[in-house]
Amino acid sequence: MRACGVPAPAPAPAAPPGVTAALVAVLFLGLIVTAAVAAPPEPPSGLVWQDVPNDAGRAVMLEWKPSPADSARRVTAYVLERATAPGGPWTFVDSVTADKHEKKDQGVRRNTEYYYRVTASGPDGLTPALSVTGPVMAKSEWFNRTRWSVLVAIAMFFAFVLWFISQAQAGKKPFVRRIPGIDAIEEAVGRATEMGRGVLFVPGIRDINDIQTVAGLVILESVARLTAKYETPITVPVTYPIPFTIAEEMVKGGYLHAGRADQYDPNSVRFISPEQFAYVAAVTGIMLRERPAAHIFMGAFYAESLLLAETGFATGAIQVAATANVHQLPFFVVACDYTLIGEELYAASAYLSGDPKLVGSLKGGDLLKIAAIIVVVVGCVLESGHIHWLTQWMVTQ
Amino acid sequence: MSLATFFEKLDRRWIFLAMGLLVLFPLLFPLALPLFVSSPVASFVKAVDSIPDGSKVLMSCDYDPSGIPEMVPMTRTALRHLLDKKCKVIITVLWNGGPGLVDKVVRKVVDEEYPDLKYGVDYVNLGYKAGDEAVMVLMGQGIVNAFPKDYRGSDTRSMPIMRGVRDYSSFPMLVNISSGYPGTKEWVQQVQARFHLPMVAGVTAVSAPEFYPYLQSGQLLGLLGGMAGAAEYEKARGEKGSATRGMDAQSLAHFFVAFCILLGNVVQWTKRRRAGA
Amino acid sequence: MKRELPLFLTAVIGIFMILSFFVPHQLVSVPADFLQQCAVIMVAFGYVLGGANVLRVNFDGIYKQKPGWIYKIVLVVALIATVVVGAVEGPGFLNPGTRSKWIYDNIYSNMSATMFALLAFFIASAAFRAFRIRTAEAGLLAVAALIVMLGRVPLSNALTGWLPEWARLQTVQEWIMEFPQNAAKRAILMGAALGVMATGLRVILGLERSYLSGED
Amino acid sequence: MSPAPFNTPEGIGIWIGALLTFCVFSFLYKDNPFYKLAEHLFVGVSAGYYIILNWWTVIYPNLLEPLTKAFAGKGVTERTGMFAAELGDYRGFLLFPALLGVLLFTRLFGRIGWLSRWSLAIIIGVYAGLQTTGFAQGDFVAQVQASLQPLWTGNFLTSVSAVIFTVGLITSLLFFFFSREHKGALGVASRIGVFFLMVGFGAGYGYTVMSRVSLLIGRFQFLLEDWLGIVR
Repeated sequence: MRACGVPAPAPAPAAPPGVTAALVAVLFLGLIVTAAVAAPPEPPSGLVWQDVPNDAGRAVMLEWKPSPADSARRVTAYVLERATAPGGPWTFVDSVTADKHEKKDQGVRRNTEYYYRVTASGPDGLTPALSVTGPVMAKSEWFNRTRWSVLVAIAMFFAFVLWFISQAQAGKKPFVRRIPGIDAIEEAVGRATEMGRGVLFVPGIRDINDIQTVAGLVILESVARLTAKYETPITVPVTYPIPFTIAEEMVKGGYLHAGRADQYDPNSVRFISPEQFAYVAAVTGIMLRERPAAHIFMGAFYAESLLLAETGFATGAIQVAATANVHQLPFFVVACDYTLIGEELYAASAYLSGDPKLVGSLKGGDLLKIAAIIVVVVGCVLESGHIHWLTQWMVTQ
Repeated sequence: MSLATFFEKLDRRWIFLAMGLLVLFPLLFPLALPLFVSSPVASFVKAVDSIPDGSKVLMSCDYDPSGIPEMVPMTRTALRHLLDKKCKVIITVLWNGGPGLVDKVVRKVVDEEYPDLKYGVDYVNLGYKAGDEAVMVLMGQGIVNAFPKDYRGSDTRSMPIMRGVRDYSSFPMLVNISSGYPGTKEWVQQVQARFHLPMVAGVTAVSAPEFYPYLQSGQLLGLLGGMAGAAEYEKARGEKGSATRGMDAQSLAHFFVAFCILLGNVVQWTKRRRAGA
Repeated sequence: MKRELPLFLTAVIGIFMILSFFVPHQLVSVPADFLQQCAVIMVAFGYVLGGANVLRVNFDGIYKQKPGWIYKIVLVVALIATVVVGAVEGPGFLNPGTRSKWIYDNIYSNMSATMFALLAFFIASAAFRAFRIRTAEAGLLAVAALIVMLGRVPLSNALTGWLPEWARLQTVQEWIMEFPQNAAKRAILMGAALGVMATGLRVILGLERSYLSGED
Repeated sequence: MSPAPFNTPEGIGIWIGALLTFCVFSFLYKDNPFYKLAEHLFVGVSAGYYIILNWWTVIYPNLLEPLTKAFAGKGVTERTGMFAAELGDYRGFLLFPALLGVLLFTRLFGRIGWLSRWSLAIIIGVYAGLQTTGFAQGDFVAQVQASLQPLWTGNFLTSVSAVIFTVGLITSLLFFFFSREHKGALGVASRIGVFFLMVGFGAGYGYTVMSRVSLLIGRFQFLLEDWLGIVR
């Protein structure tokens, strides 16, 4: 805290010991009595200022020591005034109740000089300020120092992801474990083939801007390869136009990969409607009429997940579901034979497609999770030993 | 036909009927079961009480008519809580479907219970703005820059209540009532830490569990979860609103769903054991 | 040229917005503020485009007499009526007493509220018909669901009110919400955050081309 | 309290609202023309309402009015000049979002649809930047920071709860770890993680039931109080 400006004259009465102590006490009593009656409260002292850090130079923090009269309840408020010259015209900034001894003035313009003074006002009137503080200047800063931890997290994450993407593009495919959900999908398609019935694939109800829909459509390509190989009919009802066109490309690509381009049925991918309940009515209609033996739900689902899973369960079909919408997972977990939980949807799409950017993001995320676990373990140990610097460092303002 | 197959063949429309009756009955003949205020609701009340009386408070109501039964009681009780503290309330609505509903609720509370308050002096409804996170950060550099006009189409810069309101630093707290995107999560991510604005939130029950981590970390100072949270808030404020009246029906409905889960599984076990035997 | 420049523009703006989080200086914060004002305006245009798209798709449906085209006529008439009435009534079109407010209060508001009310019925039938406890995980989910579901409503106090404080359904439910559930949800939050950050990075580097579909 | 009257606009409105409510409830019995009619009416009204709402509350006050003032050289602050912009008062520069907003409509006409990519580029760039920093701070760093808690507080119960919380957090995170097979210690950890996740989903299920039932309660309250006026 920098303190500069005109020093306030502080009276220092000499006090010889013993005899005069009683006199001083009487005088002091008299003072209190008279002060209580007439004199306005003494002014506060030691006004210091500090440019509020991490901002665009728009605020200054001012602090002062309370006036001696404050403890005697004779001060109701401190009035803060500002001027652009030491003696210049004073403009009112704000008044603060007696118990507070600091004020953040947020109306300053950056890089301009100001002078401040604070006066104590009470029931007996207002005392002119003794000390004037200035020149005060608020500066704009280039970096918010409290956000270091966020910068480190983002920089680390971007570095990991980019490194893994370049690894994957250079042919050295990073290892991604085969999650059991993928076996469940293959088993479901296999069962549908044995029973000679079709497969229903629902890529979620959102448009292409939701990354869950993108992941669902990537998985659709691999499922289409399986249905092509097993010559099992596949039905893909879709809600929005763009996912509809991409779903068609995915199913065609699947049949192409399996070497059965001729078997591709153009109306296996059907555009239904973006309206949630109209879409659900149509899909449950397909479940009940065409009775596919396997239902695969991969993508963004909301309140309608309950209706789809329940009707599907009633038809006895084997159901595999995946969504990153946490509030819908409970319904899928209890109603479906297998459910990929949250991020497993992205892991499945990365594993099946081997796409460098998907695998890179996944592996980068893994490393940052390990980093987070280490920080939590170290942090908890430090906190248990009442050492708080790590916790403080991570607090962002 | 054994009991198990009877239940299995049961047409689900009977279950619909049972649920309908169980919800309708307590609305006609209230059971008035006692409520207990849980800790997230108690911290919500404590946080709003800590707002200095007479200060200007930002209240963002981000929901639409699909959230009426949970969000409207919270909005009413929170608004009364702030107006009793002589706070000046500035309302924003970031959901497309919300402005008409929020204005009706606010107008009804103020006209019937605080007739002496003047619009534009003691409270203002800034209405809707598109842009979700973008408009939240835009308000960080100037509330009137983001909302040049209010809900009623009049200019906000000339309103007495908006004098002295620059950006989030003008508010001691944000009271956010929201039922999805954009809502509490976006306010916490874009505004709470970045603009140092303490925050309390009232949310729908389906999204409440997701916000407990924010409550534990202190990003939220208080949380109302669904109709139960609204009813407990009404009880803490000594009111008896639509949320409290609905809680009896919640009790019966919840026990009925629990009964369905158990019955469904008992039917399943008996069928499997008979098939196995 | 049609694809590379927009991708480059996205990269520049994305990096600039990340920068504006860390740099309070006005040379960064004022342009960022302007970009946010542009985003607000363009998202509003996006909604108007969405409405126009609904109009076009349904006109097409009526013109080609697709199944259920009669309902599409109702849709188109309702859309145009709402827009015309709102345009006539000016900026204060949602003030009390206007026709737009009447449409909003009675048609839009009621329908929007009722649409989701159906789910209460389906949740009960799904609980009965599709809530199968076949694995240990589903069993644990069921136990937690029952405790939280019953502990959250007043009837639980009537049932377990006689037990000591710590054993009551309400307190057990609060402990579950505050510790095990909180830990799981926090892990999911952090995982989702990494997913969004990865998508943000891919968008900024122009690797995410999904929004560029359509003719080249 | 009497049922809603027939003569006042509000009364008629409530009767129509009740009628539409029953049309939607008819979906419970089976999908039928009444439900389809009500649903298409709803989609039409909401699409129209979104258009006119975004026009009067965003495009008009945030774009058109400042632009017309800017052409006259005026703006919010007393400085004159069409491009004399400063924070929050962008005057002539608003031509830029105006043009890009209009370009969005080229998506309706297939051939020149690619022009809309410029608007999409900016929208996606702004939101990618905002969400990346928002999630990084609010949902990652702040969550890790809040998980740093003493594992041994004075009281036994809070210490056990803190240990359970930390173990739950770490094992749930390890469940979403895809770079190594889940065998051995990692396998055990991820199995424990699944149990914590299942408790989380159970709590989610319980709360979702309350939300869905609340909506039904809200509808019955509308029918009983506003429409029939039986209960008050």
